Amino acid sequence: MTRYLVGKLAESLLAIWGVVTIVFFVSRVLGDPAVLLLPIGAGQQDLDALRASLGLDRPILEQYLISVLAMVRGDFGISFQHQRPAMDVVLERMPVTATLAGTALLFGTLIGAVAGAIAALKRGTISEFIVMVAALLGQATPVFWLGIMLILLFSVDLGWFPTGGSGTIAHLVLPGLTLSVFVSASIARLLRSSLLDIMREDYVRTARAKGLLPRTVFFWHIARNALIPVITMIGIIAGELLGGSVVIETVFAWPGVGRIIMQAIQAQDFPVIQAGVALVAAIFIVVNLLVDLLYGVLDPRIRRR
Amino acid sequence: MKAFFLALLKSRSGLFGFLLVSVFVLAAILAPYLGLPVPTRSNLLARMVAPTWTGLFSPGAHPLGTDELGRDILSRIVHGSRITLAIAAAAVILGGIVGTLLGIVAGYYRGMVDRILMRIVDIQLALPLMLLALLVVAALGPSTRNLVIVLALTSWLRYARIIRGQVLALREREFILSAHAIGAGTWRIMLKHLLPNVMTPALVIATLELARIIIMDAALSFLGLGVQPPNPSWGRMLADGRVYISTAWWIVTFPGIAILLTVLSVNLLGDWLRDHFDPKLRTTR
Amino acid sequence: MAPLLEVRNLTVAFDTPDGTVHAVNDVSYSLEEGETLGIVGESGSGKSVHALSMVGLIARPPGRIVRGEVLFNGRDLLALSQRELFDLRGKEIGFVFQDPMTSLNPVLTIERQIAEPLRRHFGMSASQARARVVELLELVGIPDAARRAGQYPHEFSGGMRQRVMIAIGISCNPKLLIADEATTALDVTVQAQILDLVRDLKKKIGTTVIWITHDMGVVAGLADTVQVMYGGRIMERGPVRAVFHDPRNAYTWGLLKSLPHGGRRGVTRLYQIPGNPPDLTRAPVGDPFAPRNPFATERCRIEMPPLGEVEGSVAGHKVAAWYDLRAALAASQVQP
Amino acid sequence: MNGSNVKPLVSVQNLRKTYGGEKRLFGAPTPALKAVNNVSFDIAPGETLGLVGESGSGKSTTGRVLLQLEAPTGGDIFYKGENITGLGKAGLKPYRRDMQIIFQDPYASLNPRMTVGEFVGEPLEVHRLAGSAREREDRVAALFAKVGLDPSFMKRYPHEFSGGQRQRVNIARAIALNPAFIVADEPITALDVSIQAQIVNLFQDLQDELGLTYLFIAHDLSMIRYLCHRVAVMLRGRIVEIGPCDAIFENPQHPYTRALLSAIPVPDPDVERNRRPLAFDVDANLPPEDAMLRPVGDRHFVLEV
Repeated sequence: MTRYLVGKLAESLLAIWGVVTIVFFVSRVLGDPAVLLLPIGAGQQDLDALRASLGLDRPILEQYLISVLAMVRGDFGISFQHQRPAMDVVLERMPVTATLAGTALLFGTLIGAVAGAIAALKRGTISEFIVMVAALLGQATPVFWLGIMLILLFSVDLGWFPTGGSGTIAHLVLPGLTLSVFVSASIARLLRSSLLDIMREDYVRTARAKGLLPRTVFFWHIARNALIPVITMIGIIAGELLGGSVVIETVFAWPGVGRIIMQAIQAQDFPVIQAGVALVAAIFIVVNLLVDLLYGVLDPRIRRR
Repeated sequence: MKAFFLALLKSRSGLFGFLLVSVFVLAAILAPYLGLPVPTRSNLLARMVAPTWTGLFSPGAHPLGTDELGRDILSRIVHGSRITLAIAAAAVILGGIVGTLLGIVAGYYRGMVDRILMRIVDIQLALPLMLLALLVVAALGPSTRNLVIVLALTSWLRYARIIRGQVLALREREFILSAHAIGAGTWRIMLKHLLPNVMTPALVIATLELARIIIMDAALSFLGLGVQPPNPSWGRMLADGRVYISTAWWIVTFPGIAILLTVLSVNLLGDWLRDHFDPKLRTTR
Repeated sequence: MAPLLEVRNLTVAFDTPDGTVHAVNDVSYSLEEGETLGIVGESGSGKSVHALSMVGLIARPPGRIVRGEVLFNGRDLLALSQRELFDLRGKEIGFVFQDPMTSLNPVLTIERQIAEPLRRHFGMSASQARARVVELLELVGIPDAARRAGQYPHEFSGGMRQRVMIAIGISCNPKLLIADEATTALDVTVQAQILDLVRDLKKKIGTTVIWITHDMGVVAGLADTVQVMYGGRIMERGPVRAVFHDPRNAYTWGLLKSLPHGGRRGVTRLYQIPGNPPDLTRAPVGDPFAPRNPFATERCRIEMPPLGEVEGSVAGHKVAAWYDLRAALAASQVQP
Repeated sequence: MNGSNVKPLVSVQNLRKTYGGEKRLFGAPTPALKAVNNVSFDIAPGETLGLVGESGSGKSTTGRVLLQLEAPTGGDIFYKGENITGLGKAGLKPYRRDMQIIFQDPYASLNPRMTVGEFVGEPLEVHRLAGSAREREDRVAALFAKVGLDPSFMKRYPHEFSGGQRQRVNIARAIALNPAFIVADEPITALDVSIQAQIVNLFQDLQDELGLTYLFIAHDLSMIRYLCHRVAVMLRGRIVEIGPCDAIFENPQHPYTRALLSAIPVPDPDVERNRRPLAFDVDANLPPEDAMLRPVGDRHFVLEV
């Protein structure tokens, strides 16, 4: 188990390094920040001076090495826009994003799990049909459009919730609901098919042949084993929620990491882009490490490795 | 082929998906011949006209209303689908070819090739797809070609991973060993024995990816990084219409429904293909 | 005394996309207490399906019990409520399945899996159950039982897992133990050990056993009565010596004849049953073996022969055949 | 090691195949499994050598390594006295015409996306043995007839065939190149009992007609006794006893061979009731690494205990 974890950890560090590298080179293609920072009409001399002070005049590989070494120390540079350490700018927005993603993940998973279980257990009934149609619609609906529709209904027409911003529970309801729909649709569909697969396993027949009651068979023999792919899925969804926060935060004017990354891309604020993407990737990787740990708890075959 | 349609007829949801997809594809192809108003022509006298179903076939009718510049929404949706579907299809095919070939190569050769490829997949997976797409579009600029490249970039790894897994299982199958035993060359084994046996999973992934890519394409244009105006695109229509949400609900509502229906029908078709041809793919995402 | 189990006209079908599969057709037999019944048949003979369907272990749909009665201790199992079936399974009828690799839950300890029926049916406490689990593991010949009880299936070899399956099957001292291809997935030496164990257990606890297999050799050593199935029907049935030494159905005869029996090539040539296994999606008309049977009569193709007592053999030897195999063999050049 | 004066057709010397044991990036190397450990035998032209053993004894691996479908870890493989070890794909190609294999699983051994006619004709295509498509078709039809299949089946796909018919297709493909030697890897194990005799008889007829040499791998000792001239018994990657069929069955020397023989169920109640299987604990009786085969009779060798 320890070796398994050490291996996973090493893979994760490699992945973070890879992400940082991608982001570094991609953002260098974006444009020359020095041009953006200077007022219009500034001379070539000013431009060169600014480049030199930002370290942008050095060879690209050298810049890369310098910034990777700095990143290892947690230093992502000073934001061009905010004139503060880029990581600070991103980190202070993190709680807002995490609240939204966490809420959606929690409620979405709960609703999705219940719906998926109902669909699998009530095969061929109207309940399964309703769940599956709802889940199909939920998966086919673009989150940003769903957000707009909810605003139209609950904010514009009914006036129950604010159209945007953050701070109170009321602000959280609409964006949280929007993302939960997406989460629960995915979970419901996956859990249903995973449950149906496990129900066909030989050991479930063994359990039934022992005369166990259906609920024992379901919870101990079917659900426990069916959860394994679902947990992987939750890890993936967590990543999609963080990455996808750009869109939903735009819709609800939610001042989170996604918005700050989006603004940084528009302003070509490299340090913030790098810090933001690295942070999101790191969180995603940590979530997936947790998923791997949970695997070990659920499946003794992995525990032994 | 005949068996395919017979099986399709037996599945209500699969058939529904197939028919709906056909309608959308036909509408997209035939858009210029449907007698719709020119999608880019604004008419300031008919700004934000509400949908009206009376006189549906009269020349000035706007069954789904008009937008803030007086452009016909139905026409914009139909013409928008041309670009959206073309981009999505191109991305799916590009990502599918690259991913499938890499998956076959990695699964067949294993060893170093495989390890390197899977590391790249892992690294890319650590970066949420939406962020990756944003970054790359922002870097390369939002042209149609770049959009296709970016979307294919978010898609290839799904093919690569699943196809690689399939090939790893296939290469232990005895007919592959048998091909080695008769002295068949690498190319023959890859093209005649492996490729035909991964075409079905690749097709299933392609269909499910198509749905995901349509949504991502819409999200990118919603953020202003998609197809550039004046060309109509569904995401862009949503972004522009948002401003008028309290006065003209139809501007944002109908493009969204168009996306929803397209994605839904593609998903239904994809689910059916998967359940029919490759049920094992159900829990591998 | 009434038999422990009496199956009457059991007919089971599966509705598949390729059509209705007629898996079990009009199967009737009875089983006395303490008897060991060996059911022999190939894949698709209906041997497993009929046993699983008796206690509601086939998936419905696609499975469907068309008609029949299964009297167990005088109660019709097919008429029981779900709840009554749950109370019966594992307690009065125990099961051992084919593949010990997939028939045990990979994520639960061996102890838990054996204890489950004990706690369910006898309401044992955790510590009572634990004591009984260790006892059962020792009974089925697993050394170091107390420690191994806490392990998981992947830590056991194939043979050991099958011993665990048997421990589960006999945990509640069932009246009937049904073993479905229980040694098929095992190596011959391990199979021999498991068969030894079963013979041993029968002496110790005297359970009635239905042993389902495709291996004539396994049945020869284990069963009192053997029942040969083909195409969802019983072809022949009787005391094991009568059936092996004096088969009266062409299928039974062919099966026995096609085995090498220690013969050498060049000296003997294996008898081969011509043709291929039956297509079960066709509605059963006549004797399912008729198309492959060189001795089949016109009547065999049209009408299924009833299972009747064999003339000139021991009591209980029954065969379904319109032809007289002994006469047919005598008339042909084939060595009987 | 067959001791006769006939020059062997196929010969392997000190063949070894080890799985695992690779160095990993983190932690200890993966555990090594010696699937085939120092195996040597000869097969004379026209002879059938039976190879028996339990699952995991390395008998199938021996067959595959012999044909170099998997690269041997050590040892040499001779065909007609020529060392063909490690020749590579191109170097082996001419030998592929002479040495073929038939597999156990009739479902996994046919390509589901090829018609059986294409599948049987493929070796002819690979070795450019039939000029025109027409000529190839005629030869495939002849092969079909030879293995007892109706040539009109050529255009069909594997899923339309039963297990026995599929195995006939495999045999047709294997003999398409007129090989001298065939490895038959448990070719009847997965078949229905009523079909096994058909396939065994076909093997026998083909040997008589074409003068084939077989390495017949099986775990069913009664069939081995029926079909083979000599038998080799494998245990955990090693040959523990090898000799003429009669010697092995009448006069088994190694305790494992005796246990194996005593374990075969005999379809005769009178014999079977009185049979007492001999116990043999494999794990407690692993052959010592440096044990050698010693002669105990005419061409009969036993691994010293």
